[in-house]
Order: sequence, then C-alpha cells, then structure tokens
Amino acid sequence: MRKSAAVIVKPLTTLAVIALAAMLPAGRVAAQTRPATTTQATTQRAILAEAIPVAESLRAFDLPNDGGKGIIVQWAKPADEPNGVTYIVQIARTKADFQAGKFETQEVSPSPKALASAKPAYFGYSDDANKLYYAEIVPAAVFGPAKPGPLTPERLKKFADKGVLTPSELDRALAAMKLLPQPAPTTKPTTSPAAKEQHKLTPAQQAELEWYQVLAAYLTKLDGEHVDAEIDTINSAPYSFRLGVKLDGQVALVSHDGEPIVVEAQAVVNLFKWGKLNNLILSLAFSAVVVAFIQVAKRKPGLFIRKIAGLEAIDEAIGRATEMDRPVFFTHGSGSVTALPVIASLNILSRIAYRAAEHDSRVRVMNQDPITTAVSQEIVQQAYTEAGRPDAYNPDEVSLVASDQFSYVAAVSGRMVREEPGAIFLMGTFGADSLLLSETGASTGAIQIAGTDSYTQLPFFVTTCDYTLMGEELYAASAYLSREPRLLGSLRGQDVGKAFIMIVLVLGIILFTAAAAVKGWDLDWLRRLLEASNA
Amino acid sequence: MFLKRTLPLLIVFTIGSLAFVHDFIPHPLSGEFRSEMASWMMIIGGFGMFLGVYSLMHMHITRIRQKMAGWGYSVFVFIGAVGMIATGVYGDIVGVSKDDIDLFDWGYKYIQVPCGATIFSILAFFVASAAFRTFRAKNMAAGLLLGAAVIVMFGRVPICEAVGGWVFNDRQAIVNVANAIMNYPNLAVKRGLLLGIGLAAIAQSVRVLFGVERTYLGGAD
Amino acid sequence: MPDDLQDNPKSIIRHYVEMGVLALLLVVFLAVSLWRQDPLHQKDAAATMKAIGLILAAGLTLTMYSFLYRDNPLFKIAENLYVGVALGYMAMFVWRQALRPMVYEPIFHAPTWSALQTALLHKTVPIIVGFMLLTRLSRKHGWISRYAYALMIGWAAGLAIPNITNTYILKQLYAAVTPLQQAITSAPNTPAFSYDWFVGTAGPVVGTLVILIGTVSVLFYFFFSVEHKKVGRAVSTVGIWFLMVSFGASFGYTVMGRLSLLIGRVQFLLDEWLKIPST
Amino acid sequence: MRTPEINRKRFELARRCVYVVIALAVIIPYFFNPKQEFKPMAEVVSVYEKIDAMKPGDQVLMAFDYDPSSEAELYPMSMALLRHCFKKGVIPVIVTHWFAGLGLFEKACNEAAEDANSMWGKKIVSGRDYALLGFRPGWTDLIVKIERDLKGAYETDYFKQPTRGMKALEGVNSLEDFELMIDLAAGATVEFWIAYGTDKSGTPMAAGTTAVSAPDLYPFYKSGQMIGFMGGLRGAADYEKLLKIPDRGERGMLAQSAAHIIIILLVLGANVHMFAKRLFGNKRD
Repeated sequence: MRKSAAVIVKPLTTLAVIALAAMLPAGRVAAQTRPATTTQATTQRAILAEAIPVAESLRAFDLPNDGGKGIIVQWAKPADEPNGVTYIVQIARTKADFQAGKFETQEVSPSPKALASAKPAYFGYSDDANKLYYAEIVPAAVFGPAKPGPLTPERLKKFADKGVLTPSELDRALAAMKLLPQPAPTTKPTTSPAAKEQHKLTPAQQAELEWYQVLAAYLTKLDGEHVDAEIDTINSAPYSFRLGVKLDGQVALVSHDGEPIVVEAQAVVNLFKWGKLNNLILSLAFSAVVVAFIQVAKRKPGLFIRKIAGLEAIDEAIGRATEMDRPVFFTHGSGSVTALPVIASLNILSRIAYRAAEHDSRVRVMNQDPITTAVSQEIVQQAYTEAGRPDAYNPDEVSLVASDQFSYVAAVSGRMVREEPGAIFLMGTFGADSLLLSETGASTGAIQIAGTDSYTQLPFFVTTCDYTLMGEELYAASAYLSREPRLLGSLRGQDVGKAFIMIVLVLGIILFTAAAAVKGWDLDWLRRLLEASNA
Repeated sequence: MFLKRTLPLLIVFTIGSLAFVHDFIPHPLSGEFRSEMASWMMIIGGFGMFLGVYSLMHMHITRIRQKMAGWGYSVFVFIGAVGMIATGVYGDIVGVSKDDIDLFDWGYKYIQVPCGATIFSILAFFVASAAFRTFRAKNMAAGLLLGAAVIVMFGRVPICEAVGGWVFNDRQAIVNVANAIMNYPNLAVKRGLLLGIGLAAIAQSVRVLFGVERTYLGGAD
Repeated sequence: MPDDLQDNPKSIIRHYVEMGVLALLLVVFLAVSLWRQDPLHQKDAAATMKAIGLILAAGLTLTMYSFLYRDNPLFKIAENLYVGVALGYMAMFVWRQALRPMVYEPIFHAPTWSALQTALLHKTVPIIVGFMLLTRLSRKHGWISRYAYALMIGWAAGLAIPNITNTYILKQLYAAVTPLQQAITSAPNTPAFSYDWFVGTAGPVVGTLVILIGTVSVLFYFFFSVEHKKVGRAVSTVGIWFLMVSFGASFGYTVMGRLSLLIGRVQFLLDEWLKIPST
Repeated sequence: MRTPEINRKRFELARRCVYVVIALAVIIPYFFNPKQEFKPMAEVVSVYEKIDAMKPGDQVLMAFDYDPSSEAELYPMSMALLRHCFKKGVIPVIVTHWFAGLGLFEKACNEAAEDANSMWGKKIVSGRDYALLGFRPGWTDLIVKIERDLKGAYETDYFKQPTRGMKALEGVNSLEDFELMIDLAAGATVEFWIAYGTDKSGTPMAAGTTAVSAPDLYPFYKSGQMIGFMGGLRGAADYEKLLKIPDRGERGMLAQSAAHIIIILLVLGANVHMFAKRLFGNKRD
C-alpha cells in the first residue's frame, strides 16, 4: 500500500522539482534534489529501466535546411513512459571525452513540444512523428565561445598588434581611457556619476572621450565578428552524443551490452530550405502562368473580361459634367507611380481625358507625387491629341498640389468647394484622405466614382460615392478600357491563381474533415503542400 | 537606348532574381548578402526622402517667386520650414542642454502635433455625417452594411455590456454577436481579399522582374 | 478676398460679416487663453514658453475645426504653417536619423583608419546610387536615376514573391482549410442542442463553413474571366453580401477610431488649454 | 440622383447639425465619470498575458509606427505597454518607420519612466531598462535588416549612444532573439512586419492599430501569425484595465459610448423616417 502510494506521490514531487529546476539556473538543480532512500532507489531503478528508450532508435544527424548550426538527436518514445522522467542528452567533442567526464548535458522534459510532431518541417505530419522525441542541439550554445572581456589597455594593444589601431591611435585611445569616469560606489538617483564626472572635463577632453566611445563601439563590433567566427567553428565540428533518462537525480544511459551507446554527427551548411519547396514551386508556377498569359494577350488582344458595373458610369458622369458645364476632377490619392492602383488609374485617366476632350469639358488632375504628375501630364496631353484637340490641353490643369497627405486633402477640398465639379474621380491609393475627399465631394453634389485597392478605405467610398470599383475591379476596369496586354494577361493569370485557391479551399476542407474521421489518414502530402515553413 | 532602357531592366531582373533565390538558401553567406543589401537600400532610401523634401521646398519657393495665386500662404510654409531647420541645426551645432528650451522640440510639440491630430480628427465628423446620410436599408446589400455597422459600433463600447445584461441577462450577448461578425464573415472577406492582394502583388512583381511593367522608369525614352 | 466673390453685393457683405465674426472669435480666444494660461506671470522662461505653446496649439486646433464651417484665411495660414513645420521636421530627421548615422558619421567620424576603410567598403556603392536617385530632379540627367530605381524596385520585387507567397497565400490557405477538422476533433463533449453545444460545437463548425463560403464567394466576385450568369451570378451576389457585412463591420469599427481622435483633441482642449480637470 | 439647390441646402444643414451633435456628445461626457464596466477583449488579453509571463531582462521589440495624427489612439497603447514592461522589468527596444512620431516616443518613454519611479520606485534609465533606437528609412528593408542584424541597422540609438555594448541590447541582435515583437501601427506596417519579419524568424507577434485597420488583422490573428492585437482606443482601454492603471483609454470610453449611441440613433432615425415615408407614400423626394 505504502509502496504504491510512493509510486504515485514520487513522480508528482519529481515533476514539481523539475518545474522548479526549469526556473532556476542549471547549477542549482543538484542542490534541489534530495538523496533517495534505498527503497525509493530500487523503485526508481525499476522505473528507469522501463523508461529507457529502445537503443536502435537513437540517432543523431545534421539539422536539415539550416546554415550549419544545429544537430538533431532523436529517439523513440518508450511505449510505457513513466511519469516524471527527464531525458538527458550528453554532448562531448569526442568519444573519449565521455570517459574523462568532459561532456555537457541538455535536458528534454517529455511534453508534446518535445515530440517530433511539433517540428513538421523536419519530421513531416505522419502519426509516426508522435512516437519520436527529438532534441535540437546547437553546439555553440553548449560549448560557448570565450566572451571577450571589457576593453583594457592590454586588449587595446592586442588590437594594435592586429593592425586595427595604428600606433598613434593606440596612444590616443590609452590617453582617452584615463578620462573615463571611475565607477563610483554609491549611486545617487538624481544625476548619474558619469554625467557629473563629465561636467568637470574640458571641452577637448570631452571630445576625446566621445571619440573613445565611438572607438569602443567599433572594437566591440570587431569582437562580435570574432565571436561569430568562433561560433561557426564550434558549430561545424563533429560531436558525440549519449542519451539517458533521469529520475530524481539518478541517471540511466541507453546502452547495448552494458556499454553506453554513442552516436556521432556533424552540422553541415545546407544549400536549400527544403521546407520552402512548396513556396518555390507555387511562386514559380504562378509566375509562369502570369508571364504566359501576358504573351497570349499580346498575340490575341481580344482576351475576355467580364463587364464591370461602374464603367458605363464613367461616360455618363462626363456627359453630365458637360451638360452642366462643370469641370471633371481626377485624383490619384497618395500613391507613387510604382503603386499598382496608380498604374491602373493612369490607364483610366487616359480614357477619361479622351472622353472629356471629345465632349469639350475640362479635366483637372490633382496629384501628390511629383513623378505621378509628370506621367499624368504626358497621358492627358496624348489623350487630347488622340481626340483631335491638342490645342485644348493646358498643362496647368494637371498639377502637383501638395506632397503631404493632409495639406493635399485641404487643397483638393478647397478646390472642390470653389469650382463645384460635375464629376469627381477618386482612383488610386488612398489612406485617411478617402473620406475627407469623398465627403467634401458629396457636399458639392458631383457624381463621384471611386476606385481603389486600399481595402480599409473601401467602406467609406462605398458609402459616399455613386460607384466604387473595389480592389481588383480597378485593375480589371483599367485593363478593360485600355486593352493593355500586360494588364489583361496578368489579370487572367491571377484568375487562374484564384481558381486554384478556390479549389484548394473546398477540397482541403473536405479532405481534412474526412481525415479527421478516418483513423490513420494523416494527409501528410497535403499538409506539406500547404504548410508555410521557413526551414 | 541600351543605357537608358535595357541596362536598367537587366539590373532589375538580376537583382530581383538574386533576392528571390537567396530566400531559399540557408547558407550564412546568403544571409549576409540579404543583410548587406538591406543596409544599402536603407541608405538609398535616406537619399530618397531628401528628394521629397527638396521637391516640396522647390515648389513653394517657385510659388512665392512667381507670385502665383495664394503665394502669400506659401510664405508661412517657408517660415515653418526654415524656422524648424534653423533651430534644429542650432541644436545640433551648439547643443541644447536639458534645462534650456529647445525651439525645435517646441515647434514640433505645439505646432506639428496638434495640427496633425486635429486635421485627422475632423474625420470623426465626416464619418458621422456619412453614416447618417447614407446608411439606409434600401436593399439587401445596404441592409447588411447598415446592420453590421450598427452592431459592431454598439458592440465595441462598454455601454453595450450594461444593455446586454439588462435586456438579455448576459453581459456578453451583444459583444458576442459583434465578435462573431468580426471573426466569421469579416474574417472570410478579409482573407479572400488578402489572397487576392497576394496574387496581385506577386503578379505585379513578376511583371516588374520581366520588364513587362516599366511605368516606374518614367519618361518616354 | 476669395476669387469666387465676384460683384455680388450680398456675398461681399456676408464676407465682411464673416471676417468680423472671425476677428471677434480671435479676440475671445486670446482673452480666454491669457486668463487660463497666463504666460506673462510664469516662474521661468521654460514655463512661459510652455504657456505660449499651449495657446498656439489650442489656437491651431480651433482654427483647423473652423474649416468644418467654411474655409477661411486663418485656416489657410494654420494649414500652411503646419506643412512648413512638418517639412522642416522631416528635413532635420532625414539628416539626424538617416544620413548622419548611416553615412556621415561612419565616414567622417570614423574612429580609426581601419574603421574608415570598412565604412567605405560598405557605404560607397549605396551613396553613389543615392546620388543617382537625386538626378531625378534634373530634366536632362533624370535617366540616371533609373539605375537607382532599378536596384530598389528589382530588389523589392524579388523579395516580395516568396515572402508574399508565404504570408498571404500559404499561411492563409492552411489556416483556412484546417479549422473544420479542429472544430470537430476539439469539440467539447456536450449534449446536443444545449447552450454549450451551440457555443462549443455548432458555433465553430457553422463559423468555419461561413468562412469557407465567404472566402470562396469573395474570390469569385473578383473573378473576371467568366461572365457572372446563373450560378455565377448567385455566387457573386453572396460575395457582395459578404463584402457589405465586412465593410459595415469595418465602418463601425472605424467610427470608434475616428471618434477617439476627436476625444483626444477635446481632452487636450479642456484639460491642457482650459485647465478644467476631468472628474 | 441628387443636386437640386434646395436639397443641397438641406444637406449642408443636416451635416452641420450632425457636427454639432457629435461635438456635444464628445464634450459633455468629459465632465462625468461614472464607473464603466467592460470585459477586455480576448485579442488584448493574450497580448497582456504574453508580456505578463515574461521574466525580468527579457527583451521586446516594439515598433512605434505612427505619428502625431494618430496620437489619440496609439499613444495610450504605447504608454500602457511601456508601463507594463517597466513594471515587469521587461526591456522594450523601440524602433520606428515613421520619423514624425519620434518626439512623441521620447515623451512616452520619459512619462512611463516617471510613472515607474513614482508607482513602483523603479529607476528607469535609457540604454539599460529600455532602448529608444529611433528611425531609419527603408520600410521593408529596415525589417529585413533587423530580422538579421539589429545593431547593424542601428549603430547608434536616438540619443546618439552606440548600440554595441548597450546593456539593454545584451544578447539580442536579430529578430528571433526577442521574446515578442509588437507593432503599433497607423499604416500598413503590420503586414510588412509579418511578411518580412516575424513569419521568417518565428518570433511571436502582436500589434496595436488604429481602429480603421483592426478588422484587417483578423486573418492574421486567426491563422496564428499574430498572438493578439489591440484595436483603437478600446484596445488601449482594455489593456489599461488589465494593467489596472486607468488613463486616457478608459477615460475616453464614456465619450465613445455616448457618441456611438448618438450615431446609431441618428442612423436608425433616418431609416425609420425613410420607411415611414415609404409606408405613407410621401410624394416629394
């Protein structure tokens, strides 16, 4: 009765100790464990014997997909894992070091996080991964590189020997070093002693001290680079590993014929992140589709695009502005000429300017970006020429009004209120200016047509404008109007991408739901295809 | 032609492919390369900002010089800019101790901060008037827009918990509905848009890399 | 006088009345400010400057709001002053936080000869490219800036493809296909049709289906290669409904944000300018 | 469609009436302060718990990507986060993409340090208990650089002190060395940080945004790319409530409630008016 109670209570206390130990620095662990009594020791030995993993399952290998930093040690989870055991991985530089006792230890407490299934990037998604434990070992974290100490005159001389400092620089540094404030024993809360000390220095000395601080930072950087190099050397060496189980201070090693098994491995610099293979394939496939459709669109200009609501409204709005003898306003919002919606809106501008020139109404283009202004001027001029009215083009009507978001808003709003346009087109990239402009525009009574892919701003356009080209509708509209192959083709390419995504979504949910019902169906391949990983 | 068009496009393709490829290589040197390129871009970006400062200054100086309509107001731009730069440079060269008044900070704190915050806050009025004017349940779509807006608006203020406790005997009742809107239909739409934006952005990058898209080069030749 | 007042006597009178009201308001504002802030009787220069600063800030705040009634000269002055100060601040910070620490100091304040060599090795190319970017300002040599653009845009485009595939496509796709399975496997064991069952089991399952339908229909709405007829029309209508719910939710959420901005300004005016403590 | 002159006059009148009502709804609650009960949202709680579980000396990378115009929403969040960090002894390392906010960030650090001194008697020193690194240009490139080499991106901090050898930055030089990354953003930087930063390094990510972009964060939150976020002033109020230091966030909640109710009533009133008109067949309009 008492024995069985001990079996239950013991692991619990051990667990608590482990939890404590995890919070404390490693060195204190030994102090926390009490020596076990003889009867407890025998039970523990029995438990330990149960807990020792199968010897054949112990393996060590290079951590895949990394820059030569880590080694993985893996072993099978014992079929009957007793409570309270911890796995320990002993790491030594050579096999012989184990005998000499020159090894370091890394502990792994059993938890779902320690299972191989927690790292699908290395072990996949199959159920087998739930039967494996693994430890990721970074040798440099175990056998840490020597830390460079603080800068001393001796270390400065060493830097000088390496040629980092010239003799005169060394002398200057040594002199400046003497100006450093000496660490004071007491600290007053109001002013730091360093600041006080510095007040006493002459300006020349102050300058020297500042120079010394810059130098110190530079030398620390060199130290850091040196340490990095050392870490690389440590990581790239071969290492030996032993595995054991620990219970309340007692350790049993995985052995074969009484001899602890030692496995060896060496971290290698890998050249490809295999976990990102799906990313590479998808990126390349999608890129190929886009490029292919652009080529198709160049050859066959009549690629189909569905009708978009709001396009007829453009002509209607211009017509109405003409009727009322009011100008047409156009703004690109805050994007630069590299922004996707700005490029799309430039195509629409070309169409609007052409129509306006035909109807003999004025177009005002207001910009926030100098380069967009220049491009807009070219486009409007060309549209007027194509409409046969090159003389009607006035470059002052396409202008930069401000280059700051809110002053731009104020300037455009001011013009809207004063000139009372008949139609307002807000197409491009918008931020908080969207509602400021469209609400002011609405108060002038103009027809407003907006188009943007700034999704956060769409709700405001939808509520205040007569028509809104939402997101990709803007690109589609611009492709539809301009028949530009690069836009048409890439739009078609994106549709292929969307179709693929829709299929994956529907099929994925069906498959995963089915897999949850069927035991042993892990869908490893589908997870590998979809899981984004950086390894 | 080669120097003005072909070579830049070649650079785009080369540097873009390098950036792409190095994302898949775990080798430390590849990381070094990315890191070094990022610092280059940061420095170039610093020069790019200078471009913005210059062109705006230039614009206002031209306005004042040519006495364009409203040029008087441009003088204030000039006063603000020159004042800030002068006090800033003074602070850099002479140095301002903690007890002195740093006019540069003063200008920032009492002009830039209140102006920026105020102009932005005008949106509060606009949002209210837009909601008042346009939220009418004329059809299904408008009704959904209105309903979702009202529920979320209500579900995000503390008073709805009091009302929920009073009406439904569950303080979280209305909050839960608002959260459900955010977590399900809103999430669905935002995810759909995100996937669409993702595809569009990749397509754009592909066009840039292959030199199909070259608007950013500007100019006709 | 604004250009839109031609010779209409009515609007000229109105204009003068408005200007008079504006001047009156200005006087009231200054009187209140002197009373509450009292910049002339402060203990030191710093306190005086702070009082003046608060008056200025309050004045600018109120002036900005006057735009809600109508555009006016004070607003234009305030707005242009703001643009100027922002510009000056930007110019100083381009220098202080970008060019000085990244370019000027490593080279001109290199502590040693070897540090200078390292700096030159790492900074020469980007500095040259940076200057190439500046040629954009010249009509004649603007084309040189293309190299800088080519470098920046090529780099950004190349980086974007794998990272966007990762963050926007793969992560979202994976998150979108797994939940139904999770909802079933992780569902708590509760009696069917009880309150907990609705919250714990039915809710997430229905929610997951809603997400699936929403995502697919929204994607389909933005599908341009086929005409939206019959089934397609229905699906895209559902897409629009989802969009509208989401826009409504965004709008509702945003109302909160925009109001917070206003609350912030009101707190400033009442608390710091008028010195009325909040309860 | 709209526009006859009479309609426009009515439109203008309605607009200005709404403005006045909103202004009153925001000003009046300032003079009242009843106790407001609310339960913090789950998104915020997870951010709070993450920081609360950290050990003294852990570092958090905070990107304050906003400027004075969004001060009202994001400054209270910054204050709450900084206070929490200082209380726990967690070291915030602050970077930004928006130079125009730098003065604000300095002010926030100073205020939070004073609070820490008065509330918990802790002396907070720049460079030891926090690091204000400041601004660098480059947007995504800055993130790419920080993801690998923080001290390379910032050779010196905002106060011109060298970052190498700085106590607050001991043991961190790349994004993965941080326990948490928080972006307080007024723009699109959250997505940049996810795509080019935390998705690559695996660092847990949280965000605080203006209310306008908060709904856009749900996909990232639900997919686990983000552990939580704070949306708008309500997010700040929730955090203040969890931290038990009420400030501008909680103080603004009454005004927020009042104004929201007013807007809802206005909208519902307008709808009732519309339906009534439809029902009783008003010929005009």
